[in-house]
Amino acid sequence: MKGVIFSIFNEMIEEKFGLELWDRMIEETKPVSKGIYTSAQSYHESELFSYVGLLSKETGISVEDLVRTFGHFTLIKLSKLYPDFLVKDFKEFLKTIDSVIHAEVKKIYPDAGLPSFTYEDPAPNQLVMIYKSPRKLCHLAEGLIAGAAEHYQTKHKLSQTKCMHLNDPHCRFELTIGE
Amino acid sequence: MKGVIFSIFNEMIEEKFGLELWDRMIEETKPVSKGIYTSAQSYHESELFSYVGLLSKETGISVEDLVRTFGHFTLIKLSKLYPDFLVKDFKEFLKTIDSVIHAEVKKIYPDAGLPSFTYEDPAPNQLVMIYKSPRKLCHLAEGLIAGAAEHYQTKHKLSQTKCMHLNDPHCRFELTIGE
Amino acid sequence: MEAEVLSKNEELLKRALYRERQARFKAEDILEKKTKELYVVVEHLKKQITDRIEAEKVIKRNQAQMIQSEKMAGLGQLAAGVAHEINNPVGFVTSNLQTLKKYSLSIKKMISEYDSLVSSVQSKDIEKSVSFLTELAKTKEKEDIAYILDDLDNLVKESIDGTNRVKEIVKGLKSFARLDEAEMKEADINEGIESTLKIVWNEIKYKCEVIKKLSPLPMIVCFPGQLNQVFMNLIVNAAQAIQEKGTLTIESFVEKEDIVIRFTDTGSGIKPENLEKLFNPFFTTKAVGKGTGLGLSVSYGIIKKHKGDIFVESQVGVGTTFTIKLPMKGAAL
Amino acid sequence: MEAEVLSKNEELLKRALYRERQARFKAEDILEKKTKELYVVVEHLKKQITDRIEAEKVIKRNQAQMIQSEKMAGLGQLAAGVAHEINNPVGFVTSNLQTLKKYSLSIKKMISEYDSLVSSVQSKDIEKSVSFLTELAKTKEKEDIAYILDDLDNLVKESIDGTNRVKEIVKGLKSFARLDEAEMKEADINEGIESTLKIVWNEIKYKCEVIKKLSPLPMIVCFPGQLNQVFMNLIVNAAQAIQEKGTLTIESFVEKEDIVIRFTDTGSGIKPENLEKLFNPFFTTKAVGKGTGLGLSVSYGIIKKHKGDIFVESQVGVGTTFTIKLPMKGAAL
Repeated sequence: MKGVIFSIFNEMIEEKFGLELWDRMIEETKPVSKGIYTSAQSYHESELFSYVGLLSKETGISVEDLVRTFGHFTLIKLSKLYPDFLVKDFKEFLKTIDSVIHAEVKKIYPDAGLPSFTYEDPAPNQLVMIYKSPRKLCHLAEGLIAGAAEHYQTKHKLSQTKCMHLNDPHCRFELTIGE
Repeated sequence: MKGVIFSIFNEMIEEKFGLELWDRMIEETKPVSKGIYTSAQSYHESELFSYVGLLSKETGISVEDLVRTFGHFTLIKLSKLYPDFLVKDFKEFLKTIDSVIHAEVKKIYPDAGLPSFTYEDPAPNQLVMIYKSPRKLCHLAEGLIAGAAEHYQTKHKLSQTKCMHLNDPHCRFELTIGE
Repeated sequence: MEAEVLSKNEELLKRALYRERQARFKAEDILEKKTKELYVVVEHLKKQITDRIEAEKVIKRNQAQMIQSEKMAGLGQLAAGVAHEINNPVGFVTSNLQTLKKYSLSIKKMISEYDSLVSSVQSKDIEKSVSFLTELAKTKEKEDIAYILDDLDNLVKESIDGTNRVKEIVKGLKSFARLDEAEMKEADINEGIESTLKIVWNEIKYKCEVIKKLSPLPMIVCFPGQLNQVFMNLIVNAAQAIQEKGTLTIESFVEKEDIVIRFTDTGSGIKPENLEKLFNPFFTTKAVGKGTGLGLSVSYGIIKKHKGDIFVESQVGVGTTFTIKLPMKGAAL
Repeated sequence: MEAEVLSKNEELLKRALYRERQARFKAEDILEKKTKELYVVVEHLKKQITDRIEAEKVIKRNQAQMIQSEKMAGLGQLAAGVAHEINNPVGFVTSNLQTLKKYSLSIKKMISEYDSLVSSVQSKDIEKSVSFLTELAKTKEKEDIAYILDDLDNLVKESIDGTNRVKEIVKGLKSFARLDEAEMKEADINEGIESTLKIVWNEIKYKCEVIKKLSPLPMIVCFPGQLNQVFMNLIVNAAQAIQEKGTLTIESFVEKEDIVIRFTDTGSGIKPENLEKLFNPFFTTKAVGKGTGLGLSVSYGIIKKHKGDIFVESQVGVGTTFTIKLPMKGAAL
């Protein structure tokens, strides 16, 4: 998993819970990276899962909700780091993730293990996103989508009709965009 | 001037005088960089000169001596970062600076403004290094040479017979190596 | 307590600072390594480019040389072939003419003696006339007039045959010279095969018996000289493929919309792994200097230019068949 | 106070942490930008390489075509030239032979009549013999025997001349065929000039009068066929440079260590700006399709291979002189 995700996670924990918790998370989960993250590298996703597990225990918030929140936070952060990728509207943006954004990431980090998205576009105010990743981080994706919706100040409804956690071959997000 | 020099300077100040002085130096000299240095970039050498000027005032140590000390410190640091460049002996090492080390630096940072060294090799235990740089940092070079001598545990005597600060076209170091 | 808390915070911050600094070092280190690595890649690619540029220069230089040597080889072959073909008939025609020159002398001598006889008869001097007869018979015997008169027609006929053979060769050359023509013409493919055979006959006659099965064909619009060149390549290749003695069967017929020309030899055959490379430029299995490997690729180009097709089937030890299909509707080339 | 100090330390650490993090972001950012930039450079270089590979394929394809067309042009030229040269003598020899065939008949008829006379003389029947004379004189008159006997030698002699001319051409072809020879030989340059002139005569005779000033030369070790090719190029070029009618002077002589051969034409001359490009491969001032511009570069190569030199001097409107110098000490080629 790309270092930038960990770097943002670090920032989120510091911002929302304070440096003490972040320090303790590293102390307690003993990650291989020793909590030293740079976007220049990739790290094992288990480090993130450990942090989130600990955080869930400490806060009583479910792992899914935490991951979703982190996705939301991540998108807002990334939108500041890479404003050029924020194309004209919410739906367009979501459709560029696979073909444009991930393609660009691949140019810089050819070994990046990225999820794949395929799309169905049944109506102007609808979009189906099919998510596949061995990491099964559909809640992160959901949070990212929510973050994007906030960035574009666009209302959306998302229902996940398939989920890899339920042994489906992929996760399926059906979005209705607007009121 | 390459960021790695500033990064090492930062470390030296923290190590030898504490974080407080480093913080104050940035506060007082107001560098364009805001004291944020990475080896990936170059910064104006005037930032270094300002720090050293302030340090001289605070400590009563001459700028020349401070720069020399910094050179010494820098070489020890660099020797840990880039052990491969530390070839078999002191003299050999000095002779590779221009043709090998700076050539390699140029590959990675083609815009690096590096000094030039030319050499005279009058006897096995002697070496003449002719230093040219618009930055006129002969004292830094002297410190670096001293640092290298320490690394190789080699005694040397250095006399500078020409100096750009004395309006010579270059600085000339005449070294006698060994007892 | 307050102090303790603050002190703890300080510890936290120091650890965070340490991590952050290590992360920066890591990022910087990766940057250097990657930059170095890419520097090497870029240098390598640049070298590849300059190497190619060099190689291209060599190709161009070699090109001139190759053209030269191909041209020379072709000219030499043609000149030698023609010289050989003409040499023989011209030789015996000349020799016949030399003989005729002698015969002419003998005949004149004979006739002058006959005329002497005539004079004596005219003067009605029968004794003298009779005595001439002995003389006459002697001369007739000596000059072998009977043989001369018998041989005369043979010589002339043989010589005419000889000059006709030379004329045929000249005709073949003229037809072959149409190679050079840049314009398309109506032409009879069979005629092209025949005239090409004449040109290369000298080169193949010792190795192959040629069996011609040429059906009448409609005229087609084509570059006849270029097609002759294709035929020549295939015929000469076939002869070269034959080790000692063999057969080359040349067929032509109409099939649907196409004229089909087929060259089947009983030569050594082509290995399957070479079969697919056969039409590649510069592919050759011949010894260095024996062929530039252009013949078949050029043939392929010519046939494609005529919107036709050329195929090869071969079995090692059995022989090879080249099949050419040319659309009769000449195609707007 | 203690708390205050600690709090100050905490501030310092926070600022240091902030700077460190910013430095890391900067390093990471530069890494991304540089990686992206290098990605573009690498892609660009890779594209350059694939483009070159494509271009090389095209060059190779064109090469095959160029070789083909050069070869064809050369073969066509030679074939047409030879056909033309041979056609004429063979034509009149054949016609003479046809005449001889008729003469033979007349002569036989005449002789058979003479023989009738002989028979009657033999039987001593003077009356009958005399009466044969009238018959004989009539036949002699009718068959124009006097003319035939007179013409016979002419015809034969003329025919022999004709076949000799063909033989000369064959000899020229054989000499020309040595083009193909890969080995060096002792050769007489003058002989090469003469045989080359024979080959190209048909092409140049209407345009130039050829003045030969060939001094006796020592034999030199060379590739005679290749030198003939050079001579051919220069002679044909000279003829092409002449607009309507002009002169080509060919000189050969020994000068110091070299054999010098000089071709001077009264053609249109070469512009100074073209003069220096003249020996470049593919340089031509001829119309497209008229020449590949290889002749002179190939000639240059051949002369250089012989350790010799070739120069050109020219004046527009006056003419052009090509001078070849070949070292007599054949040089270890």
